[in-house]
Amino acid sequence: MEHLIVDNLTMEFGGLKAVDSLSFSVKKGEIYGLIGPNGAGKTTVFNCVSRFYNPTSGRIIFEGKEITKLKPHEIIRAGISRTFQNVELFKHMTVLENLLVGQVAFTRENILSAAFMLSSVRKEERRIREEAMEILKILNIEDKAHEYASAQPYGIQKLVEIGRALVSQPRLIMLDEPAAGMNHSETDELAELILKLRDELGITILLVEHDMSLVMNICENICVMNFGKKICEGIPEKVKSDPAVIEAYLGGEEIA
Amino acid sequence: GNKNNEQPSTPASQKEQTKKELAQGVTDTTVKVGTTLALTGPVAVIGTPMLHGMQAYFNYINDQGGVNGRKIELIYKDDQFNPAVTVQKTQELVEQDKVFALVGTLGTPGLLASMDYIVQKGIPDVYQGSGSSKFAIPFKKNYFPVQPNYTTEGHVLAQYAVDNLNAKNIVIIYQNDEQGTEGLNAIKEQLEKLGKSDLLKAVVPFNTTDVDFSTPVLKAKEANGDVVILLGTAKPLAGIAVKAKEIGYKPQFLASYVVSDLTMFKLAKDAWNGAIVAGWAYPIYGKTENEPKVKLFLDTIKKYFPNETPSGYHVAGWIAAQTFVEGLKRAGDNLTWDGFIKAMETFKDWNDGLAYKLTYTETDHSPQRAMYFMKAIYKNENEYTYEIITDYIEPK
Amino acid sequence: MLLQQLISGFATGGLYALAALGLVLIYKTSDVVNFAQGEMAMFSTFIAYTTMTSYGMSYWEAFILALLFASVLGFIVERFFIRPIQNAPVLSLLIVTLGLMMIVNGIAGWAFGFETHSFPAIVGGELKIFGAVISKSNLLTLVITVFIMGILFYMLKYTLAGIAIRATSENPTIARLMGIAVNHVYSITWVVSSILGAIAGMFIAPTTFLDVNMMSSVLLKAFTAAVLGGFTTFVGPVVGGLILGVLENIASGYISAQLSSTFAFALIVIMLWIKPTGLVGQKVGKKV
Amino acid sequence: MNAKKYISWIVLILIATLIPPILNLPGSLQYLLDLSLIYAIVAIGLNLLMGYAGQISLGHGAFLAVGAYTSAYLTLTLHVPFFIALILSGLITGIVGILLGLPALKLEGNYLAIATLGFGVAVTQIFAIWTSFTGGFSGIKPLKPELFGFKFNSYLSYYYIILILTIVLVILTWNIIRTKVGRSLMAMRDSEIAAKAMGINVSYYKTLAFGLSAFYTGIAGSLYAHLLGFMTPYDYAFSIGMSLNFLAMIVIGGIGTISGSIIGAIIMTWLPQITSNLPIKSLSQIITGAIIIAVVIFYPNGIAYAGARLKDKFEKLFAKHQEKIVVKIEK
Amino acid sequence: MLSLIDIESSYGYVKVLKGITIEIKEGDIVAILGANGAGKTTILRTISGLLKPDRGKIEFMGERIDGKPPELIVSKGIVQSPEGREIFPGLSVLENLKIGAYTRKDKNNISKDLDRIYHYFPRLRERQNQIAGTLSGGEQQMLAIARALMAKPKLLMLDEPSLGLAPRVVKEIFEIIKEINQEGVTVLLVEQNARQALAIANYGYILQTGLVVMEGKAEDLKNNEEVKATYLGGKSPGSNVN
Ligand SMILES: Nc1ncnc2c1ncn2[C@@H]1O[C@H](COP(=O)(O)OP(=O)(O)OP(=O)(O)O)[C@@H](O)[C@H]1O
Ligand SMILES: Nc1ncnc2c1ncn2[C@@H]1O[C@H](COP(=O)(O)OP(=O)(O)OP(=O)(O)O)[C@@H](O)[C@H]1O
Ligand SMILES: CC(C)C[C@H](N)C(=O)O
Ligand SMILES: [Mg+2]
Ligand SMILES: [Mg+2]
Repeated sequence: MEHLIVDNLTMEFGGLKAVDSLSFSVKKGEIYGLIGPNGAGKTTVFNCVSRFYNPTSGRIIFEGKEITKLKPHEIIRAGISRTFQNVELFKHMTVLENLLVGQVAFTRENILSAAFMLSSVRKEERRIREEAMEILKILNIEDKAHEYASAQPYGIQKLVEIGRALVSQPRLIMLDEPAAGMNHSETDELAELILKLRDELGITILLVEHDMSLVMNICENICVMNFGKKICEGIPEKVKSDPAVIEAYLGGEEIA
Repeated sequence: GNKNNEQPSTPASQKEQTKKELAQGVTDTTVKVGTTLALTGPVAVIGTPMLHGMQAYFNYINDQGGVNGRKIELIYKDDQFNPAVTVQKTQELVEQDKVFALVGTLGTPGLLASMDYIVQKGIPDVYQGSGSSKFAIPFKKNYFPVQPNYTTEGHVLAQYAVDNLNAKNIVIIYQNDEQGTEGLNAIKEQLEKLGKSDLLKAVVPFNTTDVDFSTPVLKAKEANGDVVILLGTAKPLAGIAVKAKEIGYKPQFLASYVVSDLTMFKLAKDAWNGAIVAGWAYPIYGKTENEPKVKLFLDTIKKYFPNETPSGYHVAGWIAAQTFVEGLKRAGDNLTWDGFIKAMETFKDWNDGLAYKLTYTETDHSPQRAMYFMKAIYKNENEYTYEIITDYIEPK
Repeated sequence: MLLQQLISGFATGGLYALAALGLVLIYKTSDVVNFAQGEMAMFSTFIAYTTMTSYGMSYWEAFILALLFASVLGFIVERFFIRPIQNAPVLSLLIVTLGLMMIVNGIAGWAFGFETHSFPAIVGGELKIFGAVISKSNLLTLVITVFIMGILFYMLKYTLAGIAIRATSENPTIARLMGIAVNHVYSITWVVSSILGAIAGMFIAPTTFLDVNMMSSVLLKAFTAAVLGGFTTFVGPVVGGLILGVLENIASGYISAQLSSTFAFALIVIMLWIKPTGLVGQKVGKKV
Repeated sequence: MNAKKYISWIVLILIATLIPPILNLPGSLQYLLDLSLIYAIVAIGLNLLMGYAGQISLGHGAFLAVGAYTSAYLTLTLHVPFFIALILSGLITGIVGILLGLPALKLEGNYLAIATLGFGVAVTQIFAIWTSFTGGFSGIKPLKPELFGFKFNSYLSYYYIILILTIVLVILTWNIIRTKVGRSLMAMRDSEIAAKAMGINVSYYKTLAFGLSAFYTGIAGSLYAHLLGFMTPYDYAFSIGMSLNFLAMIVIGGIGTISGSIIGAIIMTWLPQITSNLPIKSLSQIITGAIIIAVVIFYPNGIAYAGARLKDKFEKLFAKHQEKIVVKIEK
Repeated sequence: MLSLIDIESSYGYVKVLKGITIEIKEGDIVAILGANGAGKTTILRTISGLLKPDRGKIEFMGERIDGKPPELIVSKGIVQSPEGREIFPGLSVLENLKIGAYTRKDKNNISKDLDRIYHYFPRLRERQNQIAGTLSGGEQQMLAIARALMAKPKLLMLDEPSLGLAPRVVKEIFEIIKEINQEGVTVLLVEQNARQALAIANYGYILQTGLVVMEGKAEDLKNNEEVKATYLGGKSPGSNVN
């Protein structure tokens, strides 16, 4: 079953075609890799799906519904959540508060009920706090809950971003270079985490990453982009040995 | 003798029985008076010289031993032209500093904001540096306004333009604030009364924050104004005169008493030459310069504030102080609020000071209504003066 | 009448623009809108005035002296008031300049009094253009403004020092890692913009007259002009200043004099709505 | 909010309630106290907008004017009872705030500052000529409030109205900022992009922030009108200068803190008045300016953080000590 | 060439470096490895002068530099490519590169070096007039490294240069580092990609929560079991790539 379909997507900046008639699709419950050289257009694809960019042409379909016309803040309610390549945390908020923001679209409290702290609000607050703490536990950073997000080392910030994306209980999560800045053992833990998200929570994962050990290990299917176009698609084995991919992206003999 | 005793804050009428007692702020050797004015911010331009005018006169009196052996102590508070502060400072003066009277306060909005309080307290309030007519009407027992209000002035200006200048096309350029709008309405009112409303060809407002005055000048010119009445403060009016000269437009300017001092010459230079300006206080320029009461003023200012050019605002402060001192003299030892008010109400065409013929009765504290006109004569940067061209005129 | 209003609008706009250039220069390096800019300009202008009237100096001697004074003032302000809190939030810096404004204004009132004075123009007289009149002094202001704008524009865009200034404003920490002595950069920009302010003050004073409050409304207009044109360029304030000057005149001439600023601002908001970063400003879209 | 914080707030409220009658403050000081609490309400509103939502406003003086004149008009012309007029003033000002929030959807930083500045100028200009509503330059005299026949004539009795309102508004604010709305505002402030990705409708929250902030200021405006009892359109409290003053309040008090708003309002209201009785005329202005600068230099994040900083220093001393031990063991 | 002796540094009251001693010989490539938050970046910031050490001393070519301002330290020839693509987003690519050469005295050679940089990173030449903030993440990273190279430093400090770069470019980057080193530039390298780092380094330090827990020749570290397990990725799940 196709969960996300990117159909003939094109995104131009001035004269530059950052994404060029790109099509691919992700199945439900799949871990799908999107790789390619720097500047190939991967982040741009993410930005189109999460609606920060208005694609020049093409369609994006999620769970059978076209989402190309939605507003950025409506995407999370559609069931898609994401992280950012250059960490975008809420700097002056604690780690826990960062996670709570991920719940904003799903809580029913409004300004009046909150101002008067109705018991429904209190109950809801307690619930989302517990849920967020659960997630921090899964990420193994619950001890950081009350520290400021900006004071965390890069790797932890990346985890917090994942946590924030998770609290909205997305059905598809898009991770933009989650392993950047992590060493091997940390990357391994991340791999386990991603697998767990898929296996235990049933979340579909769209992954952009330059760490080939991670990509090749956990992705079922991979799409390789270059200059905005798809140059290869398939299972890791296929991609890894594709001469075009080696030439444009992996470069020579040894990988990773 | 009585010491500086607590004055219960009851309305003035209830203080009959305290006749022999002294009101707050009075001892055998001193009388404390208070004032609020803007000493910082944009209106400090007016507040500072006005305060200095008062200080000069009180210093002069104190140097002579004071009034009945009492020296006058002036407590001033900077209200920054902010009514919320005026209200607070006024109370501070009345309740903490326990002044005997308020003298020479400045700034229409602040004075109106504190008016209810002052009326309720009953403390004497001599001279309000404001052209609003609200201090006199309706009647308030403890208020003694001195300078003519803008309504009176407007009437006189209109009449003068029609009768003496034979205006064909009158244009009013007015400052968009309390002063300008009250004056404007008064001029319109008087023209109507004279049956000459058709002479008024245009009314053009400007804002105090304006930098460029070409629009009002051009509009006046477009309306073919031969007499242009200017209502506002010195800086913008000078700007208007300069602009008019620049574009070669030479109407007869007729300006409010607010700019009746030499500042205009310093700013507008020859562009001010020939302008006619209203005055209400005794003229201090030209022929009168050597008259004793003018000389006293000029010399005293020079003595205490040698770096300042005596201006209309100094005159205003001087008059405020003079008027108060005269009341004090007349009250003698009967220095209760009531006693002072009674003394003030004996003024009848009092003309010894720089104010013209002040009269207060038991039922009417309206300031004097007569004004005169003078003409600006500018020869060069160092030689300029006003020449008095009319007697005091009262509006019909 | 319309032509005269346009011309006068340009003349006034030139004053706004000149006052705005220094504002923009500081903003470009330290992200601070210097509220004290106008007061510093006023103070320097008073120095010129006092040396002329009390010490009998010539216009040019006084002019130079005022510029010298301005550079010292700019240096002191940066060194002792701005630098200690370089790393504070921008809003805090803004408030420091607000405090400075009060201090400089207060000292000026104390030192120079509150009287209004006339201030001589470099050149006297008027010029006629198709029947409309512009004072030579105002025309000269326009020329000087455009000239200074050109220099600043060139400096910042094309010289290494200019690039260093921009780099400092984007990220002072990283700029230091590139070997840029950011403190010098700050000092220099404050000195230069204080000098620009003094020049503006001495060109504006003949029109608005000189007193301790001469700059308060001019500075507000200058700020508006800079924003209208685009706060991030030097062409912006000039374009914005001229438009604002004309807009005000047209609004007060043909719509309502009482509401002239209201209409001028309404139009500005509409223009900004269409182009949110000012008419000639550009925005660097944040990329994620 | 932890227990310690609760207790300190309660102690504060007690002090605020009891001090005036115990000290038997003279009228002028009681009045200043009233005024500073009114400004504190504005500061809380402004802080919600600037400190929490990250949107600048130089138009709060104008909001104060809208609230003040609305209340005056409702009570004087339409004879609406004060307490209803108070709420309505807040609501109507809030609606005006939402309108001003619209430009904020597209503008930021200085550009937004100018839009709000323009609003400030426009409101006073419009009010000056809209005499049927405002009385123009002749001014208007709002009456002292009345409830069940009791007239709040004295500054002390009026103080309690203001105090209760302040407390209520502080509680509401506190509730708002620590729940969904507050988090959304802060998220939007820290990263608009991430906020959008997390499903926050940024346009909605920006306008909401303006509306909310204006609501507070409208309430304060109503209180101001009836405290002063007289106003004209060019009243300083409605001016750009005052808007800047409000800004200074929240910055020296502490951006993004409720207590800071109150501290800042009190300092900025009392300081110039305390220093104004000094002999040299502009000295008070110079001192006020200097103190503002000193506060910012010593507490760049505002006085509300002063306590936190002291604690920091203490902990640093302590921490150093601790670290050394650790290092020794490890070596 | 550079030595850190018993350096302690902190942020606020949090002590991050707890007595670091590091020695870098002229002409070497020295690698610092360590987990997230170990303090690697903090070491570089301390050397650059952005952080003043609480204790200890830093000597560069026989001269004490601790406590000196960053701009002075840079002018002595220590240049850093900071972590996390800290380019000047509003400047163009070319302007960023020019700023890199800000302290250089030999302005005449700059255009030659620019050519060389463009040769290393052809993408930057293509985009030289693009506003740097709109570059892709990897392109920004290349720019950050290129900018540091433009300074022609004596000691080049790279903070995670491979971050976010495509595998092929990573290889190229390490080639470039080697090449530059052979031209006489000493390199201090902070890397998560420990395998690559140790492949080109002569010497390495392993950092743990602010302390050096191990140091030695790169060869030795590569073969150390502990290092292998943590930093070289001994046991990826279902590893079939390594
Ligand atoms: N807003 C923009 N304006 C101009 N060019 C842009 C913009 N955003 C992206 N680009 C360009 O589009 C291309 C694709 O960028 P994108 O960020 O999608 O690359 P990427 O595949 O994510 O690369 P990396 O692996 O380096 O992160 C790049 O060359 C970039 O310079
Ligand atoms: N600005 C800061 N304020 C407070 N603490 C900080 C700050 N920067 C870093 N830290 C803390 O200092 C410690 C060391 O950080 P540092 O950035 O040096 O680590 P690192 O080894 O470079 O990690 P990474 O591999 O994630 O880049 C971390 O615990 C971090 O939380
Ligand atoms: C003192 C007076 C001459 C001042 C003037 N009437 C004014 O209110 O502005
Ligand atoms: Mg990317
Ligand atoms: Mg690091």
